Amino acid sequence: MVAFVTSPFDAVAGIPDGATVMIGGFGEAGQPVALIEALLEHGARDLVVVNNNAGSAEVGLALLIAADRVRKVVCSFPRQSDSWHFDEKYRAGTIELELVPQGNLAERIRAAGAGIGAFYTPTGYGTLLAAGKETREIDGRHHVLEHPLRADFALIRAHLADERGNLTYRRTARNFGPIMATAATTTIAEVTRVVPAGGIDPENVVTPGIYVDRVVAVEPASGARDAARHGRGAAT
Amino acid sequence: MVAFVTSPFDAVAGIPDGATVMIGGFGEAGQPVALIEALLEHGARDLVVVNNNAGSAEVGLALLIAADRVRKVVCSFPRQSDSWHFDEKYRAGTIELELVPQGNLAERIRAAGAGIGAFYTPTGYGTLLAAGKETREIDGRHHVLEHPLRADFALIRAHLADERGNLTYRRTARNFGPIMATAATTTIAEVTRVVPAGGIDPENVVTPGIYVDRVVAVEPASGARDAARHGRGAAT
Amino acid sequence: MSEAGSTTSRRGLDRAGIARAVARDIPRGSYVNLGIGLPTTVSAYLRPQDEVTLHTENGMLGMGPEATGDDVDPDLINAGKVPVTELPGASYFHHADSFAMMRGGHLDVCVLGAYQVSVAGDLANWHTGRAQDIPAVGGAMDLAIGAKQTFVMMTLLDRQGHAKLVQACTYPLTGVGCVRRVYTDLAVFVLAGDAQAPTVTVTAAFDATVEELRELTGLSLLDGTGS
Amino acid sequence: MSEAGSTTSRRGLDRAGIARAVARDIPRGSYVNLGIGLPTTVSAYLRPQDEVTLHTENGMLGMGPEATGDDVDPDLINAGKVPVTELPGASYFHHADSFAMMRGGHLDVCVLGAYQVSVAGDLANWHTGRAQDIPAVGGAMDLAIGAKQTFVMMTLLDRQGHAKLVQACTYPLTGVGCVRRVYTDLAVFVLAGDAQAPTVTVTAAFDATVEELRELTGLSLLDGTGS
Repeated sequence: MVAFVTSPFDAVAGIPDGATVMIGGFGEAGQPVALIEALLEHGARDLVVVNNNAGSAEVGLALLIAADRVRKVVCSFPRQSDSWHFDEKYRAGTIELELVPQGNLAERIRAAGAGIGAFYTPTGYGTLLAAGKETREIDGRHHVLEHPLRADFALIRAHLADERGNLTYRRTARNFGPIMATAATTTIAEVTRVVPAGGIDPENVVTPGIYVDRVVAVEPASGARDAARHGRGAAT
Repeated sequence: MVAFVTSPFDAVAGIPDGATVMIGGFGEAGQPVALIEALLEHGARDLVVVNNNAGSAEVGLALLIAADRVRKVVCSFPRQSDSWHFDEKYRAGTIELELVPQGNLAERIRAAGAGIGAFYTPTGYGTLLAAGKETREIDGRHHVLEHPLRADFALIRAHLADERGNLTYRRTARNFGPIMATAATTTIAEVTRVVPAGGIDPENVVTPGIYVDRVVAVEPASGARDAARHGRGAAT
Repeated sequence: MSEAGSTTSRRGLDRAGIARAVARDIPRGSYVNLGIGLPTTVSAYLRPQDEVTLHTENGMLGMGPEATGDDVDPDLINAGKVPVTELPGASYFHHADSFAMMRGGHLDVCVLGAYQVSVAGDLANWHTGRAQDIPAVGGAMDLAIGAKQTFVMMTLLDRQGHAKLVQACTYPLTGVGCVRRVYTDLAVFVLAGDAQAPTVTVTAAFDATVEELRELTGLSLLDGTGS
Repeated sequence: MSEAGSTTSRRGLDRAGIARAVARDIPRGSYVNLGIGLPTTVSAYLRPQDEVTLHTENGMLGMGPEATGDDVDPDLINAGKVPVTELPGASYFHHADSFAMMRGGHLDVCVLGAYQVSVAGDLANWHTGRAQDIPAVGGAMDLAIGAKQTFVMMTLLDRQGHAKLVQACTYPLTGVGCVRRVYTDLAVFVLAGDAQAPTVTVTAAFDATVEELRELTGLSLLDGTGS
């Protein structure tokens, strides 16, 4: 059952040192900035963070990396024009990187949530990122065996939550939130607003409440708040 | 690009003898009755039909089976109190059956649409339905290797379509439609109504138009039309 | 138990009594899938204050009671194809998402009927194995292995008087080592241990002693009734 | 070509010219993904009557032009993280659904930049391989193998004057045998055949002869220019 808490700090309670934490967002769209700031305040160290990127500028994940809380980043695109905190730790050898093609990242997260033991994909075949991985030819095409990616916690940013924990998202801020919610033992969502049960049309629920453990309302959307300092890195 | 046609008969044009045809629906909810009737009229034979069931009473898929158009049924639950047409053909040995656990059916269809070469699942391990299939122990749990399920055509029932072919569904009539649309070379949707582009909120599109090739509006929803004769078979 | 011995010819719980026993063991706030047939009746004994959310594998969370009259909508049915209703806070999703929910271990409890259950928790409920019977599996194999806990509801004895809780299933299996609790008219059994050293504990008995249950099943049952 | 030789020091097409050449070869009604960087510029040359629908892998079909002024919404960005707009008939979906769309072969055309392309269609565009460079792959490996056709846009020569269309890539690969067409400032190349017997046909040349292109690349090029 979903718990509604009143502060981001309460929302991230109990995340221990060494936890694997998925963090939603593609760049800043969908990045749960309030939860990340709370995690920074909270103090957990030695984290393994799963995110598409490795932080940018002086916000959210970048600050967590800057504060040496992150032991390892699992992501598809760490290098951005403003990813200086990650760049510095990476070059200094104080942060690990597991680089995963973005589609494999998404599919591995989905597989964890869906109870798939492993899957074969053509993505990455014959490349450095498949080095040492099991391969198989299926219907004349080469595939690589990929495994699910799970987490202890998922921190995501959604738009609306209803009292049953059902979530909607805004535009491309949807990105990794729905799949990360399925792949973590405990999913924590920051949202713009909480509405009564029935306040979201059942046809339009994107993340059913079964996947959501804690919800905290934080206004306004962090994306909107940070619009002014929104850079345009050459990044995917 | 999506083509809008004016009759179900035009919608199913070009389905050849021997085609593999996915047919949406779980029982009658989401069953594209108008398209199936058109396919019956159209005359294609020797079909391989993928559906959750094997037809019921005297409607839709059951009539296609009764008319000896179906060589093989791939489904999870053929046996219903009113599946007499299938029962008769099956007992007479004139129709083949590939029985697939419902979750594997759904996941195999999804895999076909998602470009997954094969996947490992715990479902069915140690049962007759996994006999002869490759198995593997992953993290201490036994898994069975399952392969994608593709089709030449998918016939589905949706609710609204917009001019770009985006679709919504009604309640549990959503069932197999969205995944079958991704797994067929040609997807044909019967819908209740076509609205202008932008007539469906982009947040609420369930099947993006990229998956839809032909749309035909048929009113009223077949489900509603057939409500009166709706039986309650002990079936899943 | 008030339902025990309610007719003179019957001993143990009637169907409603078994359903009530299952309902009592479903933790507050659980997400639950009730299999077709007997398990469906459990919903009648879940109270609103239990805050149990029902999943139906044909694509819905937050399923309400069976629909009647004008509430019947052919597009809103349960896995048994019976028209049902929608509760506030419900959600709809397609079949792959619905089975991902089940197979990914997100449901707390799944309740299924059975032909047989073995002491190691093997379940047989989809096929008699008889050549003349048309096999049909539906979502049974996914449900059996997918939920955090799988409960079985059945009469302890079949029509021939043979126990359906057995050392090893003779019917074709639905899932291996997946059943945690077995609710029957005569007793509730908790299965534990592993495949090599399974244990069966009787946690409640209805109009029967554990010794009688041992005789009926031929199994080494542990007595957990506290009697 | 009007864009050819528009500056005295340049020969062949400028960036806009390459983008226009790609746009002309995208069939009407296609679903297209334009990679970050140079490929993004192709969108400027797609006309409404072409009815091309743009996919962005961060979860959208029906992407419109770059957003400006009040239209900027930090929640609506493209894969390069640039604010964009939404066209009527757009749709949003999560990352697994977005990459399923790409990896499942549903996009008609994907346009990517490249460090190198081999005659067999191998693509290298994600990593210089230099130890001091931080590797970043994004969706490149999925895009390369997922679309029905993968086009590459690049200058034919690198800054040192070496051809980037090569017998075999020396940079780390993004995908094997995945590129169908290569659009450059000096020519358009169509790759065909298979890994054992690949063929490269020049279908258009800009301020260069096929013989010059053979010298620049050191490759056995077929002349398909019809000149």
